[in-house]
Order: sequence, then structure tokens, then C-alpha cells
Amino acid sequence: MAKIVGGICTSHIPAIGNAIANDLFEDPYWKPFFDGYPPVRAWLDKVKPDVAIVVYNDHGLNFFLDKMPTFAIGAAKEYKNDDEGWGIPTIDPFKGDPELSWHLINSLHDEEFDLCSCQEMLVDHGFTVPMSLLWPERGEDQIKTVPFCVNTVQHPVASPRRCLAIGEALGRAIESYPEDCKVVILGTGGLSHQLDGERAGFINKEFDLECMEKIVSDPYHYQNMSIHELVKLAGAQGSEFILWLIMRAAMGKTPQVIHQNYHIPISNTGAGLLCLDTVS
Amino acid sequence: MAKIVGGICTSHIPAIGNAIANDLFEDPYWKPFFDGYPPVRAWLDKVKPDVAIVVYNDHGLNFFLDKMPTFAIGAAKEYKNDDEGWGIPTIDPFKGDPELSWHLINSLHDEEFDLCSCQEMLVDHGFTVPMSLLWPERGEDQIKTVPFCVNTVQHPVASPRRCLAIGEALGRAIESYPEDCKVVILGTGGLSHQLDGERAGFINKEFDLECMEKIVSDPYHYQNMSIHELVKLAGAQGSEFILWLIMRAAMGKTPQVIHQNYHIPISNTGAGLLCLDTVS
Amino acid sequence: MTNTQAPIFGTTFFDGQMAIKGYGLNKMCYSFNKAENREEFLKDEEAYYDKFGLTDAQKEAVRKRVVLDMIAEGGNIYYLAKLAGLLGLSVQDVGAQMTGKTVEDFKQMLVDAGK
Amino acid sequence: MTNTQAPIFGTTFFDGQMAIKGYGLNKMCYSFNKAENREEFLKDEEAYYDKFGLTDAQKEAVRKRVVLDMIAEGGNIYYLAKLAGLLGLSVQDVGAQMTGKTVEDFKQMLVDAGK
Ligand SMILES: [Fe+3]
Ligand SMILES: [Fe+3]
Repeated sequence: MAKIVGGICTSHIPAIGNAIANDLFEDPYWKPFFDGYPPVRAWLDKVKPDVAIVVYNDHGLNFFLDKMPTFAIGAAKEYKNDDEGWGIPTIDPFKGDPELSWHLINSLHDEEFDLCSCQEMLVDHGFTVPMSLLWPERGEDQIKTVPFCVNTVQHPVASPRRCLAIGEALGRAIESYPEDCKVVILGTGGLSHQLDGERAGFINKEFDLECMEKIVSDPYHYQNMSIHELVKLAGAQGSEFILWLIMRAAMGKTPQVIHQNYHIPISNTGAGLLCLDTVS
Repeated sequence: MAKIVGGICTSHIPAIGNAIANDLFEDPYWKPFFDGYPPVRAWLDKVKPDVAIVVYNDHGLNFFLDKMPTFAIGAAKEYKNDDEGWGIPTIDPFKGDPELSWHLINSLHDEEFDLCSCQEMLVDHGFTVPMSLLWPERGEDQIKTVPFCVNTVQHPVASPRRCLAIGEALGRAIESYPEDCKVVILGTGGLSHQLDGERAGFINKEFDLECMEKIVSDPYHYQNMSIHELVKLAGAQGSEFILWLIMRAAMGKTPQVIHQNYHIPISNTGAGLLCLDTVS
Repeated sequence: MTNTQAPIFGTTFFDGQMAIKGYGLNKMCYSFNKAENREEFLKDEEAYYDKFGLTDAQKEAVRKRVVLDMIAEGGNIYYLAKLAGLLGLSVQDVGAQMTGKTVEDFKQMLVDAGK
Repeated sequence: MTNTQAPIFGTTFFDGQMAIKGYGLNKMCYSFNKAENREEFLKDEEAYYDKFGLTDAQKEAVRKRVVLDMIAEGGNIYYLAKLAGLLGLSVQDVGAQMTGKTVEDFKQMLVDAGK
């Protein structure tokens, strides 16, 4: 049977893609950020997951307003990255796991989630940046992936309550997969940031630090929060925190924190990192 | 406030599009089918709805397997028809009602349905054939439309239970729309038919006649039916009956039957027609 | 991921397993919505197969116009219908082929279903 | 269909109402994922506006590179970011413009948020 071995929350800011491409790991601006990752990679080397389910949001590469699904799950053999228009280098395709994808789609369908299945899907920096941070080298035997894409572009955006619910169902779906495989779940994006409007540059350190704590010990703290309230506290794009909620709800009981890091600012964002081991 | 004035169930077989284009209304093959529609148009002339919500399935024009949503709602100013590949003539665009569309999307979202919003959308024969049958002449002041598209192409397909639930929520959403407008809901497709496999040509008259009756008096009769069971009884493409269920659940209490017709065969299908007036 | 319910005679559920198998074939058929693609196919079928990465079994099924084989290789009838249309086949022609009937007998079967 | 909750300072909810207003503008910006479209825009902006049916107010906002006006006219920041990138503006440049700060001050504000 499949087993959730852990979860990782990480920001996915596009500038990171450029910093990686330009080897800025020791640059004073970037060092406090990049230094968070080696302990997480060490944990991954130890645990050796077979597949990563990547909960992320598309920023206008694969999805446009003509077809904007609330929850979309990839079901392809591979996932290509592509030009996003502002110059992050395009990276190699990622390996899919269509059998697991369809198991998840069927299971979530049976629990009355209305999904969009995607048998071909371009993955943008929301997906690729976390993958590059966690698996900087990918060879023939690279980890398989399932993209789990959540709309944060067009309101209405899925509520924290709905995200916690689909996260729980995702956890059950994974654990009911009959193949022997180790699954790690990535919750990407966040923490607080706002790109647009007179409030651009808004970062809420206090809120972020609370998120870093509550996402581990008490994710249901956010269950009754509206998207409006979340945007107020986290900034317009800080609503990406719902992706962390999906990941965390899939994990179930309180996990063990292997490593964490929080740094302000990366680009316009409070950048958070959490590596969580499933307690069995 | 908006008001649901009635509902219409009708088959949407592509061959009808050609028959209309070729004026085959008096042709012996087509007459028993087309003769069902004048009484429905007379009712529409009397009731004069402002907007039609068209529950239909796309057959591979607007949606492909790369992005296949369970429930998709149009939110555009107009909806174009286009070449479907096998020669039904393309017809003029339909007028949208984006304000109502967004009200429906927001309301259904609040009731925890996970929608795909579509701000641009091609509508295929599933949408256009019923519209042409019911409003053969469309001028400047033509009826406004909201396409409500349900996946029937890729399993898993939404269950009768889920369809009844989203239909109920759709009814509440319409009735809560603050604009004064009269809404008619179309449930298109069906009844029994199967295009593919060694069972191609399967039609189940007994099942269809029961549908014609139960859809009016007891739609919840189908609540616990699985899609598998529905396909067994109605044929592979007869699963389109879920679209009738959505329409009917939106109407609420037992409506009055203004007119009905049932004819076998049109193309490979048992063709059903029901005109239902909301009892207030 | 497969449909575990009792099979229905002559009926293939287009579920995840079939979808994985048939993606290239279905994508090719979906492309026939556009007239220029239909022309390109008719001009050079073999090149068009390769453009969409059809498997050998899919190519063979399309070459021979055997719809049941296309379905077995993951073809979905909604997309295959566009190929059928392109080849000048009606849904009754296709139905007759799949059920091993003449087109007349197939049509009569449909009429008889109304009795 | 509008967001009936209390407004948040300097924050536009990209809801249905904004989406209706901004469709053409957003569609234009989405097209900038492709290099050939970026080139076409740079070659003849006015023709490119018309290709996507921009309103006069949207054209004016883009012409003047005023991002707040683009947002007011229904632009969504996820798509506008692609236009900004094409114009060589970073998210800090855009943030500075919208908040009426110098880029240095805007960056300092971000650093200060960490203190
Ligand atoms: Fe993001
Ligand atoms: Fe149909």
C-alpha cells in the first residue's frame, strides 16, 4: 500500500528560478533563503519518496480565464515546463505517474469533489521552483510527480474549509492506493505577499510566523477563515496559503518538524519552508 | 428577483442540426420528432423567458482531455458555435448573461461545488440543437443564455446524486439572483443510446418511458443509481440523462407537464421531449 | 484506477486506464475539428499518425478503419466520431460495422426498438 | 456577483465583475507567454491592442504603462506580470510605481518587513 512519508511547504517565487539558474546560492541576498534547503534534501535522501504530489497554483501558463478550474489534477506521463513570458529558463520535463493520478481522481470524485482532469499539462514556476529546490539533480530515475493545481487567479477561490476537506480526502486517497510506494506531498507558495495595487509589497511577518506554527499543530485554526480575511492578513497572493492547508490536511495527525526556515524578503514575499515527517 | 418559469428536456442529436438545415420538418422520418416542438414554442411565446440556462455536455469541441472539468459554467458575453468536424452547419453566436453567470458561479461555489469558470467557450450541438429547436428565429432581442456543461466524455462522470445536489443548488442560486428576470432551464441530451462497441444501437424504450415519468414526479428515484448502472440501462451515451436530473432538481417541487413527446429512433437514440411549467 | 464493476456486454468504460492508452489517438481525432487538419490527414495519413505519436496498434486500426480496434486501443467514441465523419461514415455505418450487421439491418434494429 | 465584503486598502478582488471588464486586456497579456507574440506587440502596440479588442481606457493605461490603471480596467496581476516582464519591469519596479515610491524605497520597505 502507498504511504505518505512526509510533507514539505515551500515558497515558489519565480525569482528563485533565476537565482538557481545564475548560481546565486552564496549571494548575500539569497544565502539565508537557500541555506534552508540542504537539511530538507538530506531528509529526502534518507526517506527516498517515490512520488511527489505537488499542490500548487498556476500563474497563467497552463490555465487562462477561458477554462479556470477550481481543482485540477494532472494525469499525464510527463509534464513540460514552458516560457512564462518573463524570462525564467525553461527546465526539463517532469515524470508523471498516471496510474496514481487516476486513482486520486477516482477517489476524490467518489468523495464528491468536482475535479478537472488534465491528461496534458504545462507546469509553471509554482511547480518547477519547489522541485528544483528539492531535487536539483534529476536523472533517469527521477521522482515521479502528480501536479495538483488550485485556482488562485480568479475569485471565487476555494475556501480554507474546502481546501482542508479536499486535503483530508487526498490523504485517504493516497493511503488507499494499492501499489507499494512512498509519497511526499508538497504545499507550495506563500507566505504573505501582494504584488498588485497600492498595498503592493505588503508582508505580514506576524501572520506568517503564526502560519509556520499552526500549520503543524493546528491547521484547523484556519477552517472558518474566509478568502477575504485571508487576503486581508496575507496579502492578495498570500492566499496561496490554502495550498499549504491542502498538503497539511492530507497528512493527518500532527507531524514531526524536521526543519524549518523563514526569511523576509525574497522578492516581495515572506518565504517559508517546513519539512514535516509523518509520525507513524 | 429572478424566477424559474419552467424547464425543458430535449434530445440534442447532431443529425437534428442537419435536418433543420435541410428543412426536413415534413419528412416522414423526421415529422414525428419535429411535431413535438410547436407546442413547446407556443408555451415559450406565452411565458417569454429572458434567459435560458442550458445544461448540456460538450462532445469534443470546447473541451479536450487535456482539461476536462466535471462542471463548467460559461461566463462570457457571447458563445460561438464552430466546426465539429463532421459537417453540421455552424450557426450564429448566442448571447450570454455574464452577470447571472457570475452570480451562479459564486452561489454554487459557496455551496461547495468545485466549478470551472469559462469566460470564453465554444458551444457544440449539445447546446445549439436544443436552442435551434426552441428558438428557431433569433434576432437582436434574442434570449440570453448561460451554458452549464457537464463532463460525460471521461469517467469518472458525476453521479446522479451529485447532479441532483448541484441542480438543487442551481435552483437556489437562480432564485437568489436580485435582478428581475424569468429563467428557463434546459436539460439536454438523452434518452437511451449507445454509439460505440458491440452494443452500439442499444435503445431501452422501457427505461426511457420510466424516465419521462419519473423525471417529473420523482427524480430522486435515480439518486442512488451509479453511473455504471445508468450506462447499463441507458447505453453508454444515455448517461446524458444526468443533465435532465440537474435541470429537474433546480426546479424543485413537481412541475406541471405542458407537453411531452417520445420517439424512436432519431439517429441511434430514443428522443425525448418534456415541457415543464413551474407550479407556483 | 480501473472500473471494478461487472462488465457490460459490448461496452467499454472510457476510464483512466483507457485514457492513458488512447491519448495520442484521441488527440489526433480531436484535431479534426479544423478543416485544415482534416485535409492534412487525407493528404498523408501516415505522417499524420506520427505527428500524434500513435502506437502501431492504433495506426493499424485506423488504417483498416476498424472502429472496435480503435476503441480497444483507447479511442473514445466522441473523438472517433470526428474521424468517422471525415471518412464519410455516419453513426449508423459505424454501428453496423461494430455490430457485424448490414447498415440496413442496423437501421431496422433501431426502428424495432420503438415497437 | 460583486464582492460585498468590506474593501481592503489598495487591494482589488479579481472577481466576476473585474473579469468581465478585463477579459480582452488579460487575454492580450496571456498571449505574451509566446515569444513571437511579444515581438509582435513590440513591433506595433496599437495593432496588437486592437487584435484583442482593448477598450480605450485599457489602451491608454497600457500606452502610459500605468499599472494601477490597468488593474482598474480589469487587468489581473498574474497576466499583467507578463506585460511588465516584456517591458523589462521587475515586480519591485511595478510595486514602486503602484505605491508611489522609488524602487530603492520599495525594496527597503520589503527588507523592513522582516525586522
Ligand atoms: Fe505564486
Ligand atoms: Fe449527446
